[in-house]
Amino acid sequence: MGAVRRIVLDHWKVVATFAAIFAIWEFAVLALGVKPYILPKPSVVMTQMFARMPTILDGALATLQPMLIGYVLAVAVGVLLALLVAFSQSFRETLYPVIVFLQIVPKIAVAPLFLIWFGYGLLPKVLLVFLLSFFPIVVSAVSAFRSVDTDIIDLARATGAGPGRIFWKVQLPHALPTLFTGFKVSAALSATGALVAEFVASDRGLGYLLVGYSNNLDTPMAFATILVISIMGLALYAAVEAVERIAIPWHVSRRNTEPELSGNP
Amino acid sequence: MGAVRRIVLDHWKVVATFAAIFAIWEFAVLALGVKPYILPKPSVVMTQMFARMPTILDGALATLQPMLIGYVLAVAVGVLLALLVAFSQSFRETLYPVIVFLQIVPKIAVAPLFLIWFGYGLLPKVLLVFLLSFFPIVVSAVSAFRSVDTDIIDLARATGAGPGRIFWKVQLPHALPTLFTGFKVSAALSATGALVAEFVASDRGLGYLLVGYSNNLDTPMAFATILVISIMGLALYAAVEAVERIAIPWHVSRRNTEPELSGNP
Amino acid sequence: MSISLRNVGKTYRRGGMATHALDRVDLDIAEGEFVAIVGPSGCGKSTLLRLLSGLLPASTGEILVNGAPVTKPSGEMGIVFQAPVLLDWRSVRDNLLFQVEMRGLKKADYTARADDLLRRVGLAEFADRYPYELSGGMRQRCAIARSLIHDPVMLIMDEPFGALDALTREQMRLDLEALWMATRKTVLFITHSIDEAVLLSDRVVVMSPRPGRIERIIPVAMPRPRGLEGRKSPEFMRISDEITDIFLSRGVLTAGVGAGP
Amino acid sequence: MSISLRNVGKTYRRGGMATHALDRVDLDIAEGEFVAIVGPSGCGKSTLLRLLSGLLPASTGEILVNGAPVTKPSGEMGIVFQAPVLLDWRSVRDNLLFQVEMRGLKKADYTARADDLLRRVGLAEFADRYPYELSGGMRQRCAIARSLIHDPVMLIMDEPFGALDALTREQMRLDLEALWMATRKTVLFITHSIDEAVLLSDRVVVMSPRPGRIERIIPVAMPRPRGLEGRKSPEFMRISDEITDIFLSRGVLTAGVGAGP
Amino acid sequence: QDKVTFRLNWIAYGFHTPFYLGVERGYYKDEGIDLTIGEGQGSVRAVQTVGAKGDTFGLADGGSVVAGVTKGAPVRAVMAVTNSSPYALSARADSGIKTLKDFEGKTVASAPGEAGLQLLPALFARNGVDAAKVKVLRVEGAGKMVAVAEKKAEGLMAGLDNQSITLPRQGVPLVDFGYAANGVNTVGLTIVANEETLKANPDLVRRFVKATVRSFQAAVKEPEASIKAGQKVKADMEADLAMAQLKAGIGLMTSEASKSLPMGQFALKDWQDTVDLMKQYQDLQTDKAADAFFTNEFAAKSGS
Ligand SMILES: Nc1ncnc2c1ncn2[C@@H]1O[C@H](COP(=O)(O)OP(=O)(O)OP(=O)(O)O)[C@@H](O)[C@H]1O
Ligand SMILES: Nc1ncnc2c1ncn2[C@@H]1O[C@H](COP(=O)(O)OP(=O)(O)OP(=O)(O)O)[C@@H](O)[C@H]1O
Ligand SMILES: [Mg+2]
Ligand SMILES: [Mg+2]
Repeated sequence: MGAVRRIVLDHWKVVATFAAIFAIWEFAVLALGVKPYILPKPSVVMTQMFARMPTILDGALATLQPMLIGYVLAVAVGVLLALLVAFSQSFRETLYPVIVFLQIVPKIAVAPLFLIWFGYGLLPKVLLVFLLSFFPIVVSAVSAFRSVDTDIIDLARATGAGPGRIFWKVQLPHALPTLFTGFKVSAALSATGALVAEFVASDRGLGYLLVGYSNNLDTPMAFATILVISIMGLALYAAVEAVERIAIPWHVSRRNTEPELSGNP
Repeated sequence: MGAVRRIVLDHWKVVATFAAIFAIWEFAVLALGVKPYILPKPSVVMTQMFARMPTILDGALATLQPMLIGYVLAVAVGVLLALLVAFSQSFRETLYPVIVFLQIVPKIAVAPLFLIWFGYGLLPKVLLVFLLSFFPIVVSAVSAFRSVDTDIIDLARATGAGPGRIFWKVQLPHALPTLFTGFKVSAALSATGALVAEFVASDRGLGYLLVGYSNNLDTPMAFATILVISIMGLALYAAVEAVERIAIPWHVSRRNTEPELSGNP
Repeated sequence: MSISLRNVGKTYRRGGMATHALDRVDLDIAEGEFVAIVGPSGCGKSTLLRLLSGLLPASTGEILVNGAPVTKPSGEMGIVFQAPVLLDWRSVRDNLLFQVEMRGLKKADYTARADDLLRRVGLAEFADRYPYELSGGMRQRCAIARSLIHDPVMLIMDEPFGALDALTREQMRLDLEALWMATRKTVLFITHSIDEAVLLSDRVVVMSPRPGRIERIIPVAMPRPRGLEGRKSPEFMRISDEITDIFLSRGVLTAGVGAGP
Repeated sequence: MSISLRNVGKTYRRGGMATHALDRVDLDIAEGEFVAIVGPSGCGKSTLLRLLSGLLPASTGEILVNGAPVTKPSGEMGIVFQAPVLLDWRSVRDNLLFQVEMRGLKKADYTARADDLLRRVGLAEFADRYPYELSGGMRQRCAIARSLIHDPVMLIMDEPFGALDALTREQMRLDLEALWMATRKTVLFITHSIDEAVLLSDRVVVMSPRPGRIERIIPVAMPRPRGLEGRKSPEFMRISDEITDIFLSRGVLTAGVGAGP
Repeated sequence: QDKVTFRLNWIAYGFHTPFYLGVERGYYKDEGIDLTIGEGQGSVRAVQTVGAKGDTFGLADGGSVVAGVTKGAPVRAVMAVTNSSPYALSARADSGIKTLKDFEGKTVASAPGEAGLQLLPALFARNGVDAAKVKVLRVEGAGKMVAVAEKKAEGLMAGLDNQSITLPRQGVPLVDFGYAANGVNTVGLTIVANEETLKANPDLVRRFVKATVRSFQAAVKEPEASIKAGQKVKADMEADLAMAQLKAGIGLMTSEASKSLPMGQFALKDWQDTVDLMKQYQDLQTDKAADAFFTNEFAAKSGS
């Protein structure tokens, strides 16, 4: 099938783009004589990173755990909350504003409190990742659940099925494309979430390492750490996208209708 | 019209919910004898806040500027990027991964670098707010622009109109509901963005105040500051929601179809 | 399944605007009866379907199914909506099986039946396609097959043959008649075709323009099967003319002028 | 506007699956001619519309409009799609004016015309309603009015009267005939009604089932206006029978059996 | 063996290695203490967690202890690690700044809300500098150092055991003006314990202090061994840097007032100064006496 080949081709372009960016960066640092503590050359970042791989890997492992658990929690709780908000008027009027408020309160400011309340363990980190990333899921899911065509809802209701079944068979599949935009935004946020949690409430992990490196003005290692956490975030994002591809093969945005919009190459 | 009355009623419920939360909080602190440096009573937070209103207001004003400019920038650039990604295959294959990467890189980690690159004025703060909040807009906009019914696109193309007009008259209005979920998520993020920017580099603003208060363990004032920034974020969010109500009166989720889903009260 | 409508009315409201769609409709449909409804566009036929099926509450009056008031959809009906309303994300076969799943029945028990129905409506080859790959008429046929898969005791069909070509339409009509004769389901059949109404039903309900009321109810006493030859019977002609006359009496056809300059 | 199709074919592909929708179609439509297309469901009529209007590229062959190959939609046509395709977020009037806006014309110049057209299709009262507040037939009438508002030089209509009741349908036919006689636009009219095809067109194109081919092209030499009386002319009967025979020759109608147990 | 957790004031760096040395050599075990050392996120945090009994002991500077206690945290300093404050105002060596007075008309980089920054007016006042003539550029963490390296600022708020070492290693030599050396001393790092622990288990506190004093004595004698012990726990600790930090920290262990006291003991004057300075410059409101914040009871008993 062409799909596999297309994915490979896609990835070639992506790789090329990133390679180009790194090349320009390397060259610019060289040409402009930028000091390494301001912006290290990518080559230096790489060398340093490989040189201290064990430390970095340790940190990455420590960070991965709260990031993944927090994200999964965000997906589960986010969808659940969205359900309550979308289908119950009283929840919409009481719970939703609280959720919005929860989202808006800068978690980074309250993070230290978490540490005091929950100690230095996994819990405060998971909670922070969760709090930082659940909201996009709620918002997109609420919007998705509430915008199913009335025609389709009528068709479903006419079968005499209860709201539960209507949800599973109609609203959920219909909502998936929008839902996944929320999942993706959240996935992208969860790396930041884990890092922030470790800045303020942890004694291990990449965020923790990063604080140390920047404190010592070890910019190459700081960049290496940022690179690794970003790659972890990207991996999660890519995984969510892969699931999306499998879960919604039918969506309009994936149909390869023959001509694109007129005027587009 | 019933709309005004309904909004008032809605707000009553919201106010009641928040009042209940504060009451429980106050009571819990009292009953459990929680120390004020760990979790102050809301009544103390309020008293302190009003006592030092001028300082707080000053800070709030300073924070408002980068928050709003950054947000507006996020909306404008976010939609623009989404356009490029949605309508150009080559952008989708090269630019989009870079955008995703940009989003995933924890901005908080690179924030100090911004200072060095862009100076110590308003610019780095605006940039941080922008970078922290533009991504949800891009993702939701891309998904929105790409999921217009092919029937409707055909109708539009058949008029012989160019892609620009098709975009303005069809894709944009069709995309608005999804677009607004992105706008709302971003609005909720922009307060955090402004705060983070001020943590890292500022000599005024709420973030600056907050750092001072927490260093001195002045937890009541720290909470007061968090409260004020959250209210600012909430105000922006509410403003975006108000615009949404005006901009998309037609959306399914707003039609008051007579019965709700069977089985729902 | 028997149905009674008592003084049923429906008004749609939005903001300050109101559309009076149905007004004082009284109608009884006996168990096993085939009733056709004809009436001008916008007279409230689809509204009636939504009221009967429990999808929409009536504004006034009362609707009884088997003597009990309708409060919500029961799932005992097979409904063909005016638009095909297929689920984008399901293949044609799975659109049929949707009915089965929604009723909590076992899919496996119905796949053979689904394929059989698809064959009957000429979509056997398209069982694994998605709705967007079908033509207009094919979508409608898919919707018809879907309304039958769970073998409902009552059928409500809203212009089911509207998007079909003359020949397919005729074939579907014959199939429906045969089905009815074999099973004696209660059928409510909304159509724009006077021919179809007369050829299929025991009684034709003729409705007046908005707000929709029942203008006349005409019993059709023709022997069955009426098949292809039905059109030639004098009874058919008489009733068709009667209905046409009712329609004509309302508005005079003008040898109209097209849109201006 | 004259149109030529030369050996046009169309195959839809998805993954490994292919649907051969049109095969070797040759057709010339002269400027000012009224051509009707009839054919069984799924034979490629809507596909033909999409090819002609430049919405879809042909897989083989060539389509010329006024001698130039079609590469993209030109905007000079008025199109009625098979489904009404109204824009949810616009009122009925604004759905008409959509055409005007998309062509960069001044809305103000066309509002009166929009209201006039809405009156003609019986939607005057509904100008400020939204599409979801219309009945099926009303939506279709809205789509018809929309195809006329910019006074296109050519009309392509895909079963425009499919969802209308017999009377409204007849009225719309008379209106269309009058419009054509007054303006002599080139018209391509896809329909399932043999009557309509014969009563309206200069030539009827009869298509065969998938892959769609042109089976026969029948000129209709009846004087105009054919009006209400057209059905009684012997020429009408002859051509109708000819078309029915073509259809019948392809599949024998079976006094079918309904869906199984 | 008592299970004990100890919260550092910061990410482990050179001056923390004596604690690891103590663990490695079994000094804590000898006192019946099974010690777990956790790295930290600032003194304030350490005071909070010890106050909330999340950790048994913590490492925190005097200012944080005073702030915490006045806000109701039930903690007390039980041992002095450094009696001198590490705060310094430093300038680039090539900036021409030779005295504190020279800072007039210059720019100083500082993180927002930093303790050293809050006490800067005191430093200026006691050294006859016109504070109004010194511009402060607020930047966080690494940005502060980069600002100096990039000549966006001539000086910065430094830590003698921190930026004062890091920046020169990046090729930016500094001149340091230590607060303590210039008449503005506040108590440096202290071991804090919860008041309840003091009451319920004074013996544990005594033993912990004793082992800690022993650890630091060993580190002063054998700094290399201390660094090695640190590296065993934190593999990427850079030996040179850590050594410089350790040495700088050792240099801060005594203050003018505590010169003659045994290791681990406080001088009341240092606390008095700390409280007075904070009252004057950091908006501290308390009527607690200076001796409410610390006790020498344990360090005295464990003193060699
Ligand atoms: N987008 C598409 N993708 C794949 N196949 C398609 C697509 N559109 C139409 N087809 C197939 O092409 C054939 C012709 O379809 P078309 O819609 O042109 O038929 P039609 O003559 O308009 O039928 P009807 O009278 O039922 O509307 C059908 O077999 C249909 O399944
Ligand atoms: N959801 C709605 N909101 C408001 N008005 C509606 C709604 N649905 C239908 N109407 C109005 O009710 C009237 C009857 O509509 P209905 O769809 O029942 O007509 P119909 O007899 O099915 O017509 P058609 O033959 O054109 O399908 C129409 O005037 C229509 O505008
Ligand atoms: Mg209808
Ligand atoms: Mg078609």
